[in-house]
Amino acid sequence: MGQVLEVSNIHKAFGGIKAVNGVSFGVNEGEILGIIGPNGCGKSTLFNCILGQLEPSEGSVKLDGKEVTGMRPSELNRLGVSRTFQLLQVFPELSVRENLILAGQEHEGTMLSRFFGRRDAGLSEKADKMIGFFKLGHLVDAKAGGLSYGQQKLLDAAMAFMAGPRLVLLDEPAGGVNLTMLGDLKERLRAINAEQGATFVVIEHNMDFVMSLCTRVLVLAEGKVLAEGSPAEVRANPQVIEAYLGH
Amino acid sequence: MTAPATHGSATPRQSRIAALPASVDGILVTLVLGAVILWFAPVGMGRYGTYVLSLWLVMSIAVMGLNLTLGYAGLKSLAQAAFMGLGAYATALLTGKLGMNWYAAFAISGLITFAVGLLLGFPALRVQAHYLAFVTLAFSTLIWLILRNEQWLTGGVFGLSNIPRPSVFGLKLDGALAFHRFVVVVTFILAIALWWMIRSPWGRAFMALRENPVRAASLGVDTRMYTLLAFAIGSAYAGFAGALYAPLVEFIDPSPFSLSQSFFLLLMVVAGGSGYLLGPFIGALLGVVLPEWLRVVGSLYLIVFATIVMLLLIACPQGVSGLLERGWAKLTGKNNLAKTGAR
Amino acid sequence: MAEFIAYLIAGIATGAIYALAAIGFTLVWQTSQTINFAQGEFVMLPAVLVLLAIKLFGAPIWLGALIGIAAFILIFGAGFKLAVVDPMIRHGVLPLAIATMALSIIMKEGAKDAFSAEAQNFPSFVPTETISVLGASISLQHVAIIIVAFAVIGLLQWFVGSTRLGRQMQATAQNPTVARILGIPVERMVLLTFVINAALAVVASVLISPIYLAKFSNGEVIGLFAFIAAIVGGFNQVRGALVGGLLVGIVDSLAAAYISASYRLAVPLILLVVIILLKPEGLMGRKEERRV
Amino acid sequence: MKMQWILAAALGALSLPALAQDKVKLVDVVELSGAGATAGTNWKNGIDLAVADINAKGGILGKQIEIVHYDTQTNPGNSRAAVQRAIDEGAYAVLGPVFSGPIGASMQIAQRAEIAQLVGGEAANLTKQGNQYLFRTSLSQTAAMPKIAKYLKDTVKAGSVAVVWVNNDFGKGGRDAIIPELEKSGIKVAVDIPTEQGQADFAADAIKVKNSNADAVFVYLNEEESARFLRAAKQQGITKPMIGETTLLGAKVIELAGDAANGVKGHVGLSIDAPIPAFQEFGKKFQAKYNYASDHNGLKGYMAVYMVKWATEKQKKFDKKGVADTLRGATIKPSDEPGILMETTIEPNGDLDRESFLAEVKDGKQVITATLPKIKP
Repeated sequence: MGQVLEVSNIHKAFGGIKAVNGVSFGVNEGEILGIIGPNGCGKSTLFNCILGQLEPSEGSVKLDGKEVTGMRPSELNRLGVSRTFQLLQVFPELSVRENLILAGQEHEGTMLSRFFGRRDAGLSEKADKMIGFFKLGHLVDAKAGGLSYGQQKLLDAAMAFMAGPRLVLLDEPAGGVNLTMLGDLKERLRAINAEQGATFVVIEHNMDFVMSLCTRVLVLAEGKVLAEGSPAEVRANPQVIEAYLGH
Repeated sequence: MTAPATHGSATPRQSRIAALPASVDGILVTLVLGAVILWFAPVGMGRYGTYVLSLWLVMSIAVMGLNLTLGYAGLKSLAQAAFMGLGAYATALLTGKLGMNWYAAFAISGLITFAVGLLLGFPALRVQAHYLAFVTLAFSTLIWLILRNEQWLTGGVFGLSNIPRPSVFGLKLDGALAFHRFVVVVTFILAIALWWMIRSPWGRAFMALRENPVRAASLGVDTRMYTLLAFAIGSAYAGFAGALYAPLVEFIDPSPFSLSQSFFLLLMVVAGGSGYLLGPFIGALLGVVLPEWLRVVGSLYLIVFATIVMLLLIACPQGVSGLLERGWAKLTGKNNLAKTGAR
Repeated sequence: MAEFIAYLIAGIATGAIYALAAIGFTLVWQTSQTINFAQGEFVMLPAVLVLLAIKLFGAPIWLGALIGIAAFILIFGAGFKLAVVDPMIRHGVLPLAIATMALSIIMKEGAKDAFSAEAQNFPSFVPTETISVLGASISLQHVAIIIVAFAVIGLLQWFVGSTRLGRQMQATAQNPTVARILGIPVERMVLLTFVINAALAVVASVLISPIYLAKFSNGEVIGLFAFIAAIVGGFNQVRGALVGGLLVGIVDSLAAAYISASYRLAVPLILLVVIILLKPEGLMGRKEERRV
Repeated sequence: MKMQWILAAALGALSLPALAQDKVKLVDVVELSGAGATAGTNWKNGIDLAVADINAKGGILGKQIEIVHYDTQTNPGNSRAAVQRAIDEGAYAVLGPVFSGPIGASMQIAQRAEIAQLVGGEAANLTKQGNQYLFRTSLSQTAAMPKIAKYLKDTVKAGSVAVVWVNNDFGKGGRDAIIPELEKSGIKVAVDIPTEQGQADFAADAIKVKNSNADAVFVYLNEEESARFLRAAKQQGITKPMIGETTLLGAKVIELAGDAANGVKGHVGLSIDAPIPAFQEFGKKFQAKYNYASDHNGLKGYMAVYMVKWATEKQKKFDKKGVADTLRGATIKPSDEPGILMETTIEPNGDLDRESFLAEVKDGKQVITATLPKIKP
């Protein structure tokens, strides 16, 4: 049980506005860590800094003790770090299966083998399994752009798991998803966590979702860590109540 | 056309890409059949018809390249004709002045345009979206100026003449028909290579680049590599087209490689159907052969041509390929294609 | 010094024309994401239509001008928007851009066939005299171009900034969705920008044709330079288009003078590349949100 | 499959119709769009005028002329297609193109088919490639430039000259031909200014010329650009003599440049203002039919048709190859063929030799001041 991810003292400013102001935390292997906080507290910016989408102004990110700060998203992904986005991010003109194959194809072989090798990079079966796992089996040949919002959300999550990542960062997975689907999603995430031992970091607004899914919760406010602990501890923390209800 | 699968489709929502495993064969069959037909087509057609067919195929190669960069990878390039010029001048100089074998010159033309494409691709990584179009616009004009001004090398405004034609196994290809068949073979090989590439994981990565580069990167797709590759390979196809254009016309000057010609190639991609494998052939047919047919209407032929293109795009912004796909869907009753305005 | 001033004035005069064309260009881009590749032809055509009206109807100059200009604004302002832009607007930037390319061929060839392949004199509203400033000969025509162009641009700025209609138009340009929520008639505002674009083209055409002569092919160069000016200045800013137009005009004039004339065309383009690499959104432009 | 259907249609439409037997078919391949459109349109109109005249008088050896015009779009690839088409259609002779790029791309086709090609190009290199089927319709620049250099030296008495030229094959060819001639005559080139084809704004160039303080300005631009340059030069107050070739002194330039054209001098190869009644009559007919004044390209096109007519009547049969054989080395006199307008000798390499003129623009009219003899009288 070592630390998979170690984030220390991340700062990020946009033209004078400090979005993230010295955040440090660690993620243990197999854990589901929730990050919550009011709007504009810097959650998504933090994610983007960790994942190389943005370059942090200061601070470092370590994966398994190795420095990965400022590494490009594609490289990080191939090291086993996967993510979903807050807004929908599927490839609308590709079919559901193609979306999933794409999510896995860059993890095996070389550029050459990807050119000369099989069209599906040998991933069709795995993709179909993943589709079945996320209950999208009946839509396997449909264009992703034609799916409902909730279905796209599931596809988005499925893509993040396609390559069997060690660490998955989910940015508001529950946003805009209806209740039935939400149950499905939670159940799927738990299953993957249990079966594959994947580690999760989840940003979420939906408190019930976070509290029932996560093993540990981190609270951000104004770019800083406000509190940390088990869901129950956090729920009881007066500072957190202040931050959420105070304004 | 990229006919959607006619069988084995369990779901009503049938997408073009999803139908690939079935339609791939359709495209391959069409390419093979097309090559066979074009091999025999010019018999009894006269040298003019033969020449126009060859010109069509040569332009198709350049359009294919642009279709890769623009249609599949979503990179807007306004320098395709300039790359074609680089290939044409390289081939003309190497074979005409240095007496080099055409095949070597062909390879070198491809390499040069590939390398220049790579170099020019770097700003494309730095700047986004339509700014690549602006950089290539400047590049295109600069190349044209160099071709025109550096007379010691390029013959300047007077051009280069007496460009030799290649030979096959010691057989000279000076005749129109022989050279046409040579062009058919080269075009076929290049089309098959592109067909293969598009259906390989590369093709999927290119399309991912077009639809959502940020998401693609987060899924391990090396967007930098694929962007450069798409642009460089697309440019190399223009170089190959140029390497055939020079011996086909046996004369080159800067005019067919100007900025307006790059625009015209763009027009062919879009009018033919960008992002469809056979789109470039239709686009080049529109751009090269249609004006020749329209000569019957006399001096108004360019207006008629442009009106046809404009009306086509107003009626179907996906070009002829999109129109045919739509027609096919209607014909087979599958008119509930999932429509997205993603591009 | 006298020499430099002469180059400068000549550059500003042509730059003012590029600015007029570039401003229209950015206006229709902002409100409807239309890249109008026929912009140069838009500047070419009004002069030709005026001469055509005079020739066809034997009308006096003022009447011919009125007929030609009215016809142009109607067809290429409102008509263009309704017949070409509207059906294609939902399908992305590229098909529409290609359609305008086809339109430019139609306009060019149409002007050639209906009018003449030859250049024709276009009446000038100022005398072709010169005045001497600090030893440099300055053409009154150039001075008039600069004054009128700036007056028109000032008027436009006033309209956009200080009238209700103008502010509604600006809101539409900046964010059509929000504008619609605010109850602004977005469709009508977009149409208005197309009409303004056509009107600016008319002004540019009338100003420049006495010097350039009226000819079907004049749009090619103007279109390219207007495009460059729009990019240099910032594709999404009216102010940017003004700065870009003037800058490109001056740079072009000075390049012809002090740098190899056969590579004259390269200089504005190198300027363009440098600006794109250093400041991709253009000199005065604001960053456009990246699609994430 | 749809592709096959399309291909079948494509192939069918590219096959050519059988040609009519009772007519003689001439094909004009010329720049009707693109950069060469203005020159090409004049050329085309000149040809149409000649064809109408000839047909009205019974045609060539009793056969009516059928004329077809194909646009090159000023593009080599298209020019080659068009000339190939002309030959496949059984053209008796090919007229055009006018620009040397399109000529260069198509001349081998006519040569291989052994058909006479009468072109409007003036660039020096065209006739240096040993093509036996290529014929000019005007003086080559190599013939015209020595006359101008001599004029600059003896008449204008210029010690230095500013050279302004258009950067296309016509202008570059002329510039490359005049510079050595100037050097030979001991005249300094004060400034050497290339301008763009179709350039509209000549202010910067005029300022540059003015600052060079040359004794004279040699202007080698196409007609419209000449007019724009003259206007810009006048605005900059340039008072030095403007010397040029046919394209600087044409009626079109005078019409467009107005006052600014007054005082311009130079050498004229073909001109509707030449002191020869046949030229002036052509000018009137052209004006009446097309409602504008022809430039020298109109004259060239007109004469091209008559060169074909003369050769055919000379050989008394319709022999394609014979046209070229007959034309080569021939001298055509207006007394034999009035349509040739003035005595013309065709050199074995396809160059022409003719009388030419020195002219000057006075009060908005071109005035011929001297007639220069043929190079080999």
